[in-house]
Amino acid sequence: MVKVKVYITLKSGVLDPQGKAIEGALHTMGVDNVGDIRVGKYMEFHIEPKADHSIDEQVTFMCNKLLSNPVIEDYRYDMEEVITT
Amino acid sequence: MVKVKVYITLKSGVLDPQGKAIEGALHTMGVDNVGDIRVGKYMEFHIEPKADHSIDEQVTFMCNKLLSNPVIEDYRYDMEEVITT
Amino acid sequence: MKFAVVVFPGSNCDRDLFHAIETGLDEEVDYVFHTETNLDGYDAVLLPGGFSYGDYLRSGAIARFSNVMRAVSAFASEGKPVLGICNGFQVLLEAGLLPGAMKRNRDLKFICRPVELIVEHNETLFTTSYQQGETIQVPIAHADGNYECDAHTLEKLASNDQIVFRYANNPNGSSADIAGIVNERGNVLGMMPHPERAIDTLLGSDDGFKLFQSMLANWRERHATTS
Amino acid sequence: MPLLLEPHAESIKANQLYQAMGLTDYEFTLIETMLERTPNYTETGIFSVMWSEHCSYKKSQPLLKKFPTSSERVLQGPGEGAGVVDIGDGLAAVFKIESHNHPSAISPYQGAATGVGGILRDVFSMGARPVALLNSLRFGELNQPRTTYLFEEVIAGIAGYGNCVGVPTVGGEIQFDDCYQGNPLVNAMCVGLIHHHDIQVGQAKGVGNTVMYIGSKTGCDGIHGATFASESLTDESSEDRPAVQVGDPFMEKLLIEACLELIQSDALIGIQDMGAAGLTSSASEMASKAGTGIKMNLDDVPQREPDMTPYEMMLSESQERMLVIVEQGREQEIQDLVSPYGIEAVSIGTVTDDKRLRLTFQGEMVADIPVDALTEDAPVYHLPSREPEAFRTNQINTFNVPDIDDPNVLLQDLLRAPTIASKEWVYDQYDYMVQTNTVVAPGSDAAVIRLKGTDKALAMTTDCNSRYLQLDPKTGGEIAVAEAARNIVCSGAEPLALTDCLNFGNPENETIFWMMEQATDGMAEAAKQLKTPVISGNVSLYNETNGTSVYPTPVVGMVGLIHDVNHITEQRAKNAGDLVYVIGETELELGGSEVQKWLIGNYEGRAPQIDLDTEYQRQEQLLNAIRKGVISSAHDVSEGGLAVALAEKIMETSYGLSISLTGEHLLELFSETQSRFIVTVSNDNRSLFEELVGDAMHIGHVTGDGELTLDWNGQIVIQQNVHALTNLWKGVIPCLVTSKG
Ligand SMILES: Nc1ncnc2c1ncn2[C@@H]1O[C@H](COP(=O)(O)OP(=O)(O)O)[C@@H](O)[C@H]1O
Ligand SMILES: [Mg+2]
Repeated sequence: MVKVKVYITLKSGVLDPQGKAIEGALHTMGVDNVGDIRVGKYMEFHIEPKADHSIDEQVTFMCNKLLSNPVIEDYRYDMEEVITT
Repeated sequence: MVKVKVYITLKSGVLDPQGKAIEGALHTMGVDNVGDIRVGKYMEFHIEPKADHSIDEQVTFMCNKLLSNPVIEDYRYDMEEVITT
Repeated sequence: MKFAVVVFPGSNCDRDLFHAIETGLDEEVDYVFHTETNLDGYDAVLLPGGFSYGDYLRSGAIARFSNVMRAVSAFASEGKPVLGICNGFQVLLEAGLLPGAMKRNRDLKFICRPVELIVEHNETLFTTSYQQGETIQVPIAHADGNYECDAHTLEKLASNDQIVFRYANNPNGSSADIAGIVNERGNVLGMMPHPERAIDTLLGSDDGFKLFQSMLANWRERHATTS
Repeated sequence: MPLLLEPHAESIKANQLYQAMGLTDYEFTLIETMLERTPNYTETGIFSVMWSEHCSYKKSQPLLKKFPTSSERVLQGPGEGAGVVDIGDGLAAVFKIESHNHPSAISPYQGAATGVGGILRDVFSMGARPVALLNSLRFGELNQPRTTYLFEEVIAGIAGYGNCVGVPTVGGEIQFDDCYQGNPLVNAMCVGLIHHHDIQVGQAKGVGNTVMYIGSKTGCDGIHGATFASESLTDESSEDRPAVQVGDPFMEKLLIEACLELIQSDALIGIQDMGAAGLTSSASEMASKAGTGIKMNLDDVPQREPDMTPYEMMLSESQERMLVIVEQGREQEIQDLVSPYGIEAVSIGTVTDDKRLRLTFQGEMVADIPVDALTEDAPVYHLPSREPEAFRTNQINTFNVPDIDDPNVLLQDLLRAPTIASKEWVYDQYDYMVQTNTVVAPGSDAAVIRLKGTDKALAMTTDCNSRYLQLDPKTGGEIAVAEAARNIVCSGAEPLALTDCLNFGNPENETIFWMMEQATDGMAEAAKQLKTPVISGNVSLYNETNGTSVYPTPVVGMVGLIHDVNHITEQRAKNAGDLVYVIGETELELGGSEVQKWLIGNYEGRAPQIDLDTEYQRQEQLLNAIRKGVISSAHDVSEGGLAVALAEKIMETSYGLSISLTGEHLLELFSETQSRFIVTVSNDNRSLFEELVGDAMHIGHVTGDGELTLDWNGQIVIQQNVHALTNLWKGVIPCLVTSKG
């Protein structure tokens, strides 16, 4: 079994209202040395390898079709083997 | 300058309606080898080192006070130096 | 004229839309469940507002995979009218039946209030009963109405007269004040405001009613000529 | 095997482990006598939640008995999920209010959201379609980041849940005072609509019938939530992590539709939601009400976590779950009805005749308790009470009234007081229009929703001025009911009945319990005289942080019937030229008023007095006049007195008012004397109006100039531009929120 971690962010150039809001909040909290905040989604899941499709194929498919919206979002992912006893 | 990446996830045991809904959607899409989906937040930002507080202190402070809800969420983060030319 | 109101899991403006057609327009209307695969016999398909699947991932992202959406695409490709309101608009975007995407509102908050819309284009299947440039009052109720698309798409939308409604005072940060757009062929309209909430002056405004009347008038016209 | 890790009966007793669960030594011995043995861990947990104040009302029961609960209209009084009142045409209104104070203090978004979810289930488990939500909120002053955070998150949670399920949030109230700093109050009210023949009961009738579980799986969330809600908050409370549940409004929406379909099936015998104390309370209450028993096999309970113990399953407060009783052999029908909604119905037990709650798990009997021991026979306490000294001293009104130089400044400052300021920032985030019935949206005295297919409409409001109760709980209790009725009447509706949420501090504190007695006396009295019986309610005690208690806050939710939509009346002036009348004379009553807070920063002296006969008479006359069509607009006078009420009549309009008044002291303009209304009447209706309504004084007229002009003893003392006032009044809360305290 493989554990996959997906990171979804707004495309650079797409204005990020959430990031802006957090930056504002940080400033009112007195944090003034932080910038370029981008807020995105983080997902983890387990996937069982399959004969017909590689895990990369499958994860890419899921990300493009469902998990991210390619019009405004980018995604990346990494994975690790899970040793199941 | 340092680039920080924060990963916020629901504590284990806390209901994750998003994960549930996505899992359902994947099944209707015919993806049947994926499970245990957990959805969280992902944030990245730049931070300028400060004299008085270490970056770890500051990021921990931000995560506890603003970025995550300690009652139901856990967070972790990693960082990398950014070579500014 | 026979309307289909699609019901996705969690849809919550389906009944309002149904009411608008049944008692407002006084035309035939059915609920069509998300599992349906065929829309034969319907003259128009309406995707309701509210929420679908809780909109947990992205508004409309999950609904677009329901069976009925394949039928809706087919229906649209035959040139028949498809109207997506609020969440319905978001579903149409996610399904690629309309260009662009929705982001959180500029102020990150859900906004519910009557707003003023400008009818930018009154020669669509949905707007012929309005005056060109007319200002109408229709409520909005959404958290993700901040329309986004690349510059090229925006140009095309403008040059093809695909921008049907604009906000008089942009409430959500939407690019080019866009409140509603049609596809190139002009038979698929997506709009964030809720015309079905503006069909009765008792509730504040009936400016939305003309939209449904336009659909009916255009259908009748087509039928007069074809039959 | 987690079961083995649980302490044995002997050690529970020896080490008094039950105390950590909130049971006293006395109660534990009582349990032993009832069981004729020492309870095991699961049983102790079950007793501890069922005997918690939240479930058993063991300390408030004697007070609740005072409330009038019946009238020719009441179809279902207190006791079921929600109360039901007849509104004609074979229809009935179903409503209830409930608190989610403690969860909201710990995790405001989820606490408020699940509060909304819970009250919705109370209403649709009666078989009613939820048609409106209201919320009554109390926070500390918005001058600290923590308070602003709580405020923003609570609003977001209410919006997030209500908007998603598609039930309009049409009204409520928000009060800001320091006493709520650490212990905000979050009360949610739901109103539903039902046909008489669809009314359901939460009863486990019919020995041999099947107990089915519907909805979300059971997780470890909210374990001991009920006990938790019955304890005082301390700084450590945020460590009570598991007590916070996460809501799933999408599942709730599916549940609503599924359940409303279920009730049409005659295979359904009884239905109840799993609220506080989840599976435990729903099962034992349904059995107790029907005089039966229930036996369940916990292995069949749908579980979200691996290795859950019986203790965890029985005490879990996972949301969006229902328990239904189904005619034996017709389980499949129920499954077929709910499965299109992606919901599973699982058989987990049967109705028995032994009046016991018997639970088996992995072949073992893990609990065997008489159901009545958990419900009817739970201990009831008659707590001692003592009148606080402060009350006496307050009665002799020592408050020496200062002179004020410029009423213009005072008016502006009161409109800036968050409690009075516009709540638009709040209700803008609520979908108050979904279901397309909202005729009067948030922003007027009461919200009004029409009833499709009839000429009728329902008016609804929540009210409670806890400042008055703090000074004089009995009078304050009367006023809370009277003000709610006033708001209902102003909208053109006949008050039908009320629901109440008693938010108080620690009842073991004798002076607090005295306040509870007094407040409920006052409410009972007013409910009788104003003919608005109490049909449902909820009690939330121990609302205190580190020893400081909230003001007594018995929130009243009221629903009224508008017989003809043409009677619907709003608070804002409608036409220039209309005459302005004030109904009821004004005394100099400043105790507990907003202006007193402005003057001295706290509340003291005598609360405004109220005469319930006068109140009733004026409400009757006004309603009658509204129904005869002689009233253009009506507004009651509440926080801020006449001056603020007059300003509110023209806020957000292009109108103005030209008013002339006489009196002894300028502060009478801000006095909060009760039983007063401001109405506008067209010239043609003048004589008819004066015939119909006594105690009405003509004080001026509506103008088209957008100016509020007030002349006092022949001298202009207030001259304000309405547009400017509106902006100031609307700007307050957005500004406080963005400045993060
Ligand atoms: N939390 C809230 N949610 C929705 N509406 C609210 C809330 N708080 C206040 N309102 C609305 O703002 C208006 C003014 O409230 P309030 O001053 O309490 O009225 P009143 O004094 O007549 O009871 C009412 O229409 C009320 O419904
Ligand atoms: Mg009022």
